[in-house]
Amino acid sequence: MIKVFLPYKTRKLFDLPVEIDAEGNNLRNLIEFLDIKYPGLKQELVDDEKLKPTISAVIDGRTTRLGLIQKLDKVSEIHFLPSIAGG
Amino acid sequence: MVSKAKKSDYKVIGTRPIRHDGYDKVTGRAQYGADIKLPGMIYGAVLRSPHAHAKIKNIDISKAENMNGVFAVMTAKDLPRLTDKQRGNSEESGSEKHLSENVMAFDKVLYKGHVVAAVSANDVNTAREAIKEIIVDYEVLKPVINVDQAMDKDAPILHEDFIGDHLGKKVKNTNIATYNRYKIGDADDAFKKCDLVVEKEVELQTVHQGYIEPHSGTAIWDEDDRVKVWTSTQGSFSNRDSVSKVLNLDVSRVKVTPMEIGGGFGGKIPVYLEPIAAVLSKKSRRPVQLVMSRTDVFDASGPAPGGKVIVKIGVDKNGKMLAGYADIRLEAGGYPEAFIEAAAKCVFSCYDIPSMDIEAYDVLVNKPSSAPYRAPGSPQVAFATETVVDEICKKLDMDLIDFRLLNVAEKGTRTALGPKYRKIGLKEVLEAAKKSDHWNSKLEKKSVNGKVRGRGIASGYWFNIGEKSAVNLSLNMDGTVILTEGSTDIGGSRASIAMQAAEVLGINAESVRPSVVDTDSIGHTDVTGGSRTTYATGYAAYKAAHMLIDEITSKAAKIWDISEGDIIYKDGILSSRTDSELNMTLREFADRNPFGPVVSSASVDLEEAAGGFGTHIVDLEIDPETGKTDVIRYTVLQDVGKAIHPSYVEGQLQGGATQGIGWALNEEYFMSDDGKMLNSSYLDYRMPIALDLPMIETVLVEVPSEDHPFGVRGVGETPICPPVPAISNAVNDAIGTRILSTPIKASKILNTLKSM
Amino acid sequence: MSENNVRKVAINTTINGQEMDILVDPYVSLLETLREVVGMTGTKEGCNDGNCGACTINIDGRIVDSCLVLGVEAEGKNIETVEGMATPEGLHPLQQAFLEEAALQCGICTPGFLVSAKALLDNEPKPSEERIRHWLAGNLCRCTGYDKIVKAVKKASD
Amino acid sequence: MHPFNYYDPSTVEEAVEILKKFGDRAKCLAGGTDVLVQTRGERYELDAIVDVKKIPELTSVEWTNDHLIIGAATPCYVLYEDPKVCESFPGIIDSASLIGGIQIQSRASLGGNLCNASPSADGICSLIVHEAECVIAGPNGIREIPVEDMCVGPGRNAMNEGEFLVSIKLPLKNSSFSASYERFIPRNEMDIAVAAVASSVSLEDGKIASCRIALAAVGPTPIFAEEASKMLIGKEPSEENIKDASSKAKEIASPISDMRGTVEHRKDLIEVLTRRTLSKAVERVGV
Repeated sequence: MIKVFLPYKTRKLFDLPVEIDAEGNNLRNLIEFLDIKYPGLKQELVDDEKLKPTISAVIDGRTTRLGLIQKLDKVSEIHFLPSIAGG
Repeated sequence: MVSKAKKSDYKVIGTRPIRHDGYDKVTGRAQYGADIKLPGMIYGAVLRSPHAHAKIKNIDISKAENMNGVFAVMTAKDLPRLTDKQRGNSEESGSEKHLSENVMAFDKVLYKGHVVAAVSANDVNTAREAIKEIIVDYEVLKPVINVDQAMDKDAPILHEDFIGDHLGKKVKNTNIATYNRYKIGDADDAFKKCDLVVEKEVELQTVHQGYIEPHSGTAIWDEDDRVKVWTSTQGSFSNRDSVSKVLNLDVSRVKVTPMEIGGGFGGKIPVYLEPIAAVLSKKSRRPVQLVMSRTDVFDASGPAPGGKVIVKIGVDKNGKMLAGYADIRLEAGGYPEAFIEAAAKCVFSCYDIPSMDIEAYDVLVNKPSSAPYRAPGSPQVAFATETVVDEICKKLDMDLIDFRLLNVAEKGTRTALGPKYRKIGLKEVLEAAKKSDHWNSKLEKKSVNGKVRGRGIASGYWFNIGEKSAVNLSLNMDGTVILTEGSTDIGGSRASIAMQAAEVLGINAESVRPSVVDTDSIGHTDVTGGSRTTYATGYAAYKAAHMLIDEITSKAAKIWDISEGDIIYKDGILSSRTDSELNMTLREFADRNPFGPVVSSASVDLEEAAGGFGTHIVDLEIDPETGKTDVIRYTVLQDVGKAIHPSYVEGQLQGGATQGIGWALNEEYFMSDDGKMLNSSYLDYRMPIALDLPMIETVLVEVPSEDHPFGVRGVGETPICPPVPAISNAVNDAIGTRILSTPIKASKILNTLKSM
Repeated sequence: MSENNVRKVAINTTINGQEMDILVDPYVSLLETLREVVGMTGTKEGCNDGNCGACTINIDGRIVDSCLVLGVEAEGKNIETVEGMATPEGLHPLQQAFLEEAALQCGICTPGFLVSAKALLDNEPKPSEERIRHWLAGNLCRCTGYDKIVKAVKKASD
Repeated sequence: MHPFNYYDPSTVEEAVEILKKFGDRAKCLAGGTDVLVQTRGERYELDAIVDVKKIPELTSVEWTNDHLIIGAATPCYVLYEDPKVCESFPGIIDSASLIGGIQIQSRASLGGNLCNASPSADGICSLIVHEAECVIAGPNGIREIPVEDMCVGPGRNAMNEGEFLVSIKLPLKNSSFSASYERFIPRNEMDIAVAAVASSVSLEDGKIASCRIALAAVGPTPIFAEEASKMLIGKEPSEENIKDASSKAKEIASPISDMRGTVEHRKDLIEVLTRRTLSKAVERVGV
């Protein structure tokens, strides 16, 4: 099981706790897993089969650049965050 | 300049060679945005709205079109209407519709200076005379010019058609583009357990990046619908993407050639004039150049969000932080994006706080659409947080550095947005501050001339993004190496990137020749921003250099007819493990090599790296009769990971600190009630001059990043975060009260002194 | 707008030691004349109202903001710009010092600083830090915080 | 910008002819540090710019038995690089050496500063406290007016169409006289005065025999604070007396609030700067 932390607003929308458990061998399957558990959750994170440009997935402290095809083995926590850059 | 760097066995990294592009820049030969002159080129000018908020009812261009010397006149009718599809990554965030409306208004102007039409003519003055003949019929609306006005329930609405996102709920008729919240633990409950809770509200006026080179755009629209753009930009690829979106062309139809860039600090990421130059070129069938005036730059580019920030921190009796709360309201300007996520990420970034609750509002106001400015969002929140920290130390009578060390964020600390830090160096920075000569030299509170003095300290943070970079290398016959890259060079990055390749190749920095090339000549490279360039493009150079060595050894193996495994490549010399007779220099190899050109090409798409933390110490002197403040001593300490070229790292620290000093003391958009900036010149927008500053001492603390082979951390943005609170804290130390709104100008200080 | 027949004016001037005849509109600045007529773009425009010093040039031994001089005023004058500082023998000591001290980041203000600083050292070979800061007060730099610029000028004066 | 022609007359008479011909569509060019910015900023539209720097009297510095005559277009640096002027008129030098930066001082002139008639002008108050006279040429020949009568409103001077400023006459003073000018700006250079004061005094056996105080940026024009000045005459230059005159100056100041300063701050500054400039002037006389 992987601990998943969703943005506060997504948690509010789906009335979820701070952390939820999920599984999947890659990010796509993990999100599918969540979408089955919480129907509609996928469209908060995914846009035409890509991770939304405004969302970044941080896997054990590292922001993946691979998006949905990111493999997940021996992963303990995943955070979905708004993506940010600088000046 | 003391460098706290440990002795390293690097040969190139950590040295201070002359930057490769330096000669062109000290001789006036370097070509910046407005310096490009194309055969048959004509000039453009734009008509800007005199109103901060108005509907465009009609535009009559007939008179201008018929003037002598005028080639073409354009309005937004000449641009495609775009959808509100969200765009790429966050440097180019926002919808395509907003991107194009900000280039030229369609039905509504949202800030004074918003472009409504443009003209091309045979010379600049004719173009400027012609725009005066364009008649625009406006329906003037009441503007909102700060977050309070904009969030008022009866506020005039900037975008009738826009749908705001308030915690995921779609909301119409709002000036709050986004309301978001971030929670770690249970802050409400944690505050109840605190022995001391301190809350402060700060207010910041809008400020500008202030780069000395105004925006420009030069373009040719070829008959085969290919657009060539020459411009001064922080990202030729993001510029290409934006131009192609606004013109509704495939990216492959746009080629951007980056000119030298005369400062950006984030403000040269958006596009303003390039698409207009392109359309005018299409209509005129000539190359067209447009350049902003300084007033245009202030009125209609940048700026950095003003706004209000409330921070509340609770501690136990020993000073351990238990809870943090923040309310962040920042001005996006006419279109969304006030960097509230970054602000939320940075507000408690220096501390280990178990429970955090952060609310953030991205607020639309009738000011120019804000652009990133060096660590966007972070200085605003650092002002509030570091003020609260200073106040807690006073109340608990704790040492300002010891308190920070007690609560310092380090590897494993959970951040406000959730993920835990990897290796970071704030602890080392604070320890260096404690040992620094500045901190240990006593400050006389009164000076001979009756002025009062104060000392302040503050910390700040900025992360460094990774993203895409590409680098090509090729070996010259003389054993030197050509490096081509796509990162526009604002402050010495050609050198810092070339030095990383040189280090790997074991040759000196001068033997690697870097050039920044156009978008047809290199792989996609993201903007020079987010403190990413030396980290990410440097990483690509590191990879490409290793690939080049592989090429060299495999070809050398064939020359010597031995196995690749037998070849040793070190310090630019090839030799054989087995046969001591076999030796050749890179130059000899390049000269002998019969197996075709030796080239390599590498690209990266890096994750965000653990960022950089800084702590600043400032001494200032206040004239109690006039309120005038002078900075008399300033020290910047920062974890720079590994300084590739220490001189340019110091330069980033000094420059960032100076911008922060200007922000703290004098810089502001002084707005009229009807939303016009009244001080849109360098005379009245008071940036620091040479006479306003002491030498800026720097201490480079080197805690190598785990995310880069040489331990590079982004250094460019962090230094603008601590100055505002450091100076505000120093003012409090000098006169015994806090002034919690920027700029902390003489009139405010004098009023405060009189009211005491 | 009154009708006003404006004619270009022929002037004779010397730029970086080279005498030349040029034709200028009487209302354009010397800055625009240098950049657009003579084709020397080393002198930069930062504000066009005399508040940034990026367009600093030297006329008959005095530094001025070329945006606040008319092109026609160059008649008979001896003008020096950044392009005239280096010689076939190499860079001017100030240019060399700016490179060695990393006194430039983006470099857009550098030509103005170099021309200003040269005029200072031509008259005062050993200026104090305070004097250097005072002399350069009319030149804005947004990148460096001036620290390394002041050090470079000091270095060139040693 | 509306295109204009350039004229560079070599005599006063020629200049008057051109100015008469073009009326309010012509302006004189001295240093250009104001007129070119204003023309570009389209504060007015010109058909002719009249460069007066080629008229000898306009750029000469001449000593007569009882006056120093400064050509109206004489650049600031000519004054502060002239040891004799520095020694005799330190108050004037205070002003000449802080208008703009070095680049501006190569071009800007006290005459131009005066004609531009800005309420915050750095040169005008000093001229007022030196009892300077303006020498004005026009269609009806030469006339002279006291400098305090030159400014009639923000950016408006007392000259009629066809007239222009030829020179400024400073009466020579003996060693019992001195003056001082100080302004407040948020930066340390390159700023417009938020408030400024010039003061002059002459001392006779320990008492103030004459005194003039002038205030800048606290009214539509630079102000000759006559009442405040009179208060000190016949009095000792003591701290209290200077303080009284300073609070009087503060009363006289009638500033507005704008982007450069507030009413309150400006009034406070006038009091401080009056005190400082008076003390400095007294100190410079050196008794």
